[in-house]
Amino acid sequence: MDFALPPHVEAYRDEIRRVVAESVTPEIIDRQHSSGTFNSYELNRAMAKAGLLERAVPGLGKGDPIELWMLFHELEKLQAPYDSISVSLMVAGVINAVGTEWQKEQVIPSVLTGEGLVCMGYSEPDFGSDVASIATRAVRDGDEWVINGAKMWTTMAHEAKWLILLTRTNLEVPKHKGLTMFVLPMDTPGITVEPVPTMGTERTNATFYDNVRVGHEWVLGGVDEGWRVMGVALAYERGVMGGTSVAVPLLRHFHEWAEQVGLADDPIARERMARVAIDCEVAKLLTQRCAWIAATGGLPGLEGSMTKVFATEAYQKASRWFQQMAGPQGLLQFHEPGAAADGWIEYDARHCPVTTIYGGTSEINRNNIAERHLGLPKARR
Amino acid sequence: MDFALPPHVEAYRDEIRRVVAESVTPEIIDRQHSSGTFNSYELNRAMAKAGLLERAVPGLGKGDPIELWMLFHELEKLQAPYDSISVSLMVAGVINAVGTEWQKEQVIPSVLTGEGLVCMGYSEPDFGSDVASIATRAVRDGDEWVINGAKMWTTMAHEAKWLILLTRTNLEVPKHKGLTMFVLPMDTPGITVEPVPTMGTERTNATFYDNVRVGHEWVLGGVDEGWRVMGVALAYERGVMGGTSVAVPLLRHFHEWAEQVGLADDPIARERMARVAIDCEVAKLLTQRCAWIAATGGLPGLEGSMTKVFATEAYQKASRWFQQMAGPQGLLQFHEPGAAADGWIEYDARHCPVTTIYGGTSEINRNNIAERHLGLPKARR
Amino acid sequence: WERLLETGAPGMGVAESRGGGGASLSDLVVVAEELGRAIAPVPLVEHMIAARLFSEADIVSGEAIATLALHPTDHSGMWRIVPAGAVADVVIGVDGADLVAVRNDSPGGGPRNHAAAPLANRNARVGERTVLGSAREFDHALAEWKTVTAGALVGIAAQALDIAVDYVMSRHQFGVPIGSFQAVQQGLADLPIHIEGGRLLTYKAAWAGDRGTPGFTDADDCNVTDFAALASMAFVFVADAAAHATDRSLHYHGGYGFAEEYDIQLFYRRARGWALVYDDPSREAVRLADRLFARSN
Amino acid sequence: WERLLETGAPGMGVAESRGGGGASLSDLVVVAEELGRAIAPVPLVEHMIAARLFSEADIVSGEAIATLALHPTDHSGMWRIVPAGAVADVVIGVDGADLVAVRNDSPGGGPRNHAAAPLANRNARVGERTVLGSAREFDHALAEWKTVTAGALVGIAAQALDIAVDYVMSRHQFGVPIGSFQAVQQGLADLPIHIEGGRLLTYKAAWAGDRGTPGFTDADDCNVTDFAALASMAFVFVADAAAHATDRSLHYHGGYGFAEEYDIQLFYRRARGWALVYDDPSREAVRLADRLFARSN
Repeated sequence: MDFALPPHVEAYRDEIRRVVAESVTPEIIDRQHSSGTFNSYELNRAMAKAGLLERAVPGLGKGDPIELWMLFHELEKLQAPYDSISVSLMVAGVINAVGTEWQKEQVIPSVLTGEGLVCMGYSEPDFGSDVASIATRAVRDGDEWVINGAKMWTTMAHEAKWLILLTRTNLEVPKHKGLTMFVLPMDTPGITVEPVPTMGTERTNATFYDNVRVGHEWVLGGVDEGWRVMGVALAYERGVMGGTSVAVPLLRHFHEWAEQVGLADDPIARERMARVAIDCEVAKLLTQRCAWIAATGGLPGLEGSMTKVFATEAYQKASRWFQQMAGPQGLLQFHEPGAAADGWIEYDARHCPVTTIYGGTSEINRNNIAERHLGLPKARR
Repeated sequence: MDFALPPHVEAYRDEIRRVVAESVTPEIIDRQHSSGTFNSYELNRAMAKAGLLERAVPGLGKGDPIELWMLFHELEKLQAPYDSISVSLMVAGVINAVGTEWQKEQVIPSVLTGEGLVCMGYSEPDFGSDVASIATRAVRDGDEWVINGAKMWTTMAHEAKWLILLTRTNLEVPKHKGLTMFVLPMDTPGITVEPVPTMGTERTNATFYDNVRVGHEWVLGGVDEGWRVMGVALAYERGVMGGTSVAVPLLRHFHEWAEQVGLADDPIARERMARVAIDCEVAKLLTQRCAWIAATGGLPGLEGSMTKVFATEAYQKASRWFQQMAGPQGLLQFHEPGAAADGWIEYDARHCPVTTIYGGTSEINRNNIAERHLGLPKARR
Repeated sequence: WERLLETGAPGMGVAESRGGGGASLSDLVVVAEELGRAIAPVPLVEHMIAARLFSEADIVSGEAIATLALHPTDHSGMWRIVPAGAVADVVIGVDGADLVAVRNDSPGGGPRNHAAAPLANRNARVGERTVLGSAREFDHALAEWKTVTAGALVGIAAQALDIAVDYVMSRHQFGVPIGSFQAVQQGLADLPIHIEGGRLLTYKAAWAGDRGTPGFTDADDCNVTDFAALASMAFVFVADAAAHATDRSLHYHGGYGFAEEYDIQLFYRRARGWALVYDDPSREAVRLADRLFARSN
Repeated sequence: WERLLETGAPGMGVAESRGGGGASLSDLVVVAEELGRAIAPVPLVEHMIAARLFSEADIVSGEAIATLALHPTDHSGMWRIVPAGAVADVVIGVDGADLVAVRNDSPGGGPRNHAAAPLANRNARVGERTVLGSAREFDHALAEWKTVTAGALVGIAAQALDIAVDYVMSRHQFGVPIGSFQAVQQGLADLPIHIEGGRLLTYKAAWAGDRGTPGFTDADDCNVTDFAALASMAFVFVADAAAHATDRSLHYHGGYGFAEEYDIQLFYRRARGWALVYDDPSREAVRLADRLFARSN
């Protein structure tokens, strides 16, 4: 097994670092946290201009899938506001995989400019982990569909140009066989967006669909094929599209601050920093494995579940350790005098819990691993 | 809440210490580990002679139930071989609670001499956690019962004078309603005992019942009442009858050894010793609570489950920490030159895993707590 | 705070001879647990203990708010990150070799923080200063603070568990309450063990404090009745238990746990904030080791 | 051991020019994983690495058993608790400032121990002594040992998981396989994550060792390619993973896990024994910190 980066990936990485250094200012990071909108058009456009984005759409074939991993690994380490461009590129990949040529023409170039962001409407107020039971209805009316319902956790709906929307189209079949995915413009009449502030700073939304009419050409991946389309999206999401390197900047922040305040020589702190470094390395390797699988044509769904569970729980452990070791200073928020790591330690303590929820809870991922990897019977939940 | 010991309990404790100091020699402890039989008649007789045992039968009313807790807390801290006398006293308590006068006369005085030990036959090769499904049959034949079947984990069957045996007597009713408990002499014809050596040194047994005939007078607590009888026994067992102070001598051994070899000043070792000390204190308080409940006439079943889960898992954590910190020396067994704490660290690493199995696995106890204490629905296991 | 004034809670822990309610430390722990259950954003824990140290009439009545600086002043005479520092009229703490009470203007605000608590830095050398004793005399107050804070954290944890149980019973997924899934049940089943164990430990610490006689620190024999050691034990154990309980309760809320309209995220944040304003439980455990296990060097 | 001789495994890691198999460290890791799966009581890990250091013909062929003393001699010139010390003809280790190979009579037995492994103390100053270099040159062999041991521990953990899955599928309680209970499933689901993550980490350490060029130790950027650091990481992570996997597998066996007739208890004991014969993973983590994070004092 060769763990060395190929030269073209190293060059790609250096290019990412250059673009981030030029486009992500401290003001942009502050704006992200004050607005709750984890997106920077400055960064998106700069990446688009440098040609980084088109190489990072999964399956598009413009770049090595390893580059996709490298992109989000680097953006995350540098704490660039990458969340919405990540989702957008992932959806572009799904559209590339299952969409029509017309859909590809509509959406993919728009995403690749860095301007046309995409948001996801899967979960509903009553259906989170049990997404197969969602109730938002799409009813055919000639060449059109009429959609009614409500979605929850539609992050970036207030900025996005596009939406992918999971709907129920067939009541006659088992739940997960009656779902259809749509991709549609967010400015379609009948969609309203209400903000949902969260303790992790990030703003998300509830979205409502009131007689939203879209043409049949916006059906993504076929009628009643929504479950399969979501599977493709989840395999991308849990693998290499970010979220698995998030403990790295936390370690860096803690380490630098601990050096400043003289805590870095404490043996308990040293043991914990080393253990976090190990976890970061393992999370990186598990992510890299997903990229390798994708690079050889596979869909790393199960490996992505394993990576997500490990990386997010390791991040939570690191956050708990570091906030505790920072003591009172670990309570102070961004830019408050005396705040540990200028507030990053406090921020991560508020942010980290959500990571074992979104994109599939740890329990759901463990169920997947138990059933599909270990071959245990479907859980008597 | 008054955490001070009443004077009569302090006096009782001092008496226990005196008896143990006089009767438990290093040779006896060595014999326990070389033979795998965790019993000392020398200790049992000395306790009987000092009048300690009759005060320690739950519900017998000769002593404050607090004394019962104190007895096993002290015996366990002193690492006296108390396992079989504990089971025997517990069963004496069950017989006192649900047995006939004749049964009490047969068994209790025998136990109180320290000679008449009792073993328990609940589990079977195919039924452990699911003890309600046991298959050993007892069939009525006039004034007698004929018992056929096999039991597993019948610890002390090779030494015991008495046996309590859970059997199936009714196939027409739901599983747990068709069980009957017997108490019977181990020398009843038809019982055979086969040793089962374990990694924790302690010897246990498989026992076989081949047309064992006993009179109806040996039915304990009524026909088809076996589930209720077992509930009484479990409430005693999980509460105050030992097993919850086992990390205390481990901490003492590690601490003393760490002082000798210069490890006791290591901050990581100090943090862990302090955390183990806290866990020991909490385990003691949870146990003491069970004793208080018993002292006021209650049956601390649920509280016993909580105590057992906490104390045994804390013990396992302590054992893992201390064996790891002892490094290579934590691998050496009793009396080997250089062995950490003369081998106790290694012994506990082999012994501790069984503690979250016997007397109800941690999973079963957590189910109890979830259903009966938190009021959650019967688990969809 | 106004409603608390009417109850007499601010001065309840002060001796009756000094105009207070004559309540024991054990009583304060019970009050603190209720406070924690309500995650009440009032500086009652600090005030109740401060009032026992410095029983001026307006403090006993609660008209003036008093608090404790949990750490000594820095080189510039400032107490850093004082709980209730943003609102207190009087701060009691260690400045050099002395235990002092300083009365000066409260800043009214302080740094934004995890628990949205009224923390602030306070100057120990400006305003009306009363020397209460030597710095070492603060140790007892600090043990009282750890004990009563442990009580408050037990309350946070217990309420977070109740909220979790309500939520998992009402939230349905896959056609059943999520509280019927064994994965959820097993995760929740640990919480009452830690909460009830932590409560007993806190009660025992308060009992030792009320008793007022020297106790044992013989951990090798599981014989610990020393107030400072028990207070430290309670702080470490309950701080971790409350952090864990609120983390699990938040987690079983799924996405809703993060929405600001749900209270559980406040429990999560205050469980951390009310403990860490003093220190890392691990560091406290190392200090506890110094009390339980003599150092050989 | 005799059967291993035929396969050439003992000298497989020795350069072909010195009569060996020319295998890379990565190859040795693969062999070690199989060894761990079989919890084979043969001193192959130590021998394979010792043979790379001291390639005398009878060692390369495996006719003489060589091993590594993982810690320097004590004041009396004894290597304590040497793995395979009870059976080895040659011991390689640090004695004072030197890295030496010592050939003397193996004691044939040693202290009873957790893993029932052939541990023994060995004298570094009796018998035929060859100085191989300075003490520092042992560091590379030690990193090789950590890496290959991590491979063996991955094997133990992976096999323990397979055994657990088989057991929970065949063992029925409450009328169903216990593997259908979510509590069991969630507990087992962590194991493959740690095993596969640990395997990747071990492979990366071996890759770094085979590469032989200096690497990075920049943990702040998650850029670690230094052999010694990766070997240390693999040892810490996999030692804990194997301890946990064997503990869970044992636990899900219920009482049967403890019965000596079931193999799982051997996996439990060897997972601990094969790692701790070197040291506590926590202490190794502190040493790793010295490599990753410069000390400021």
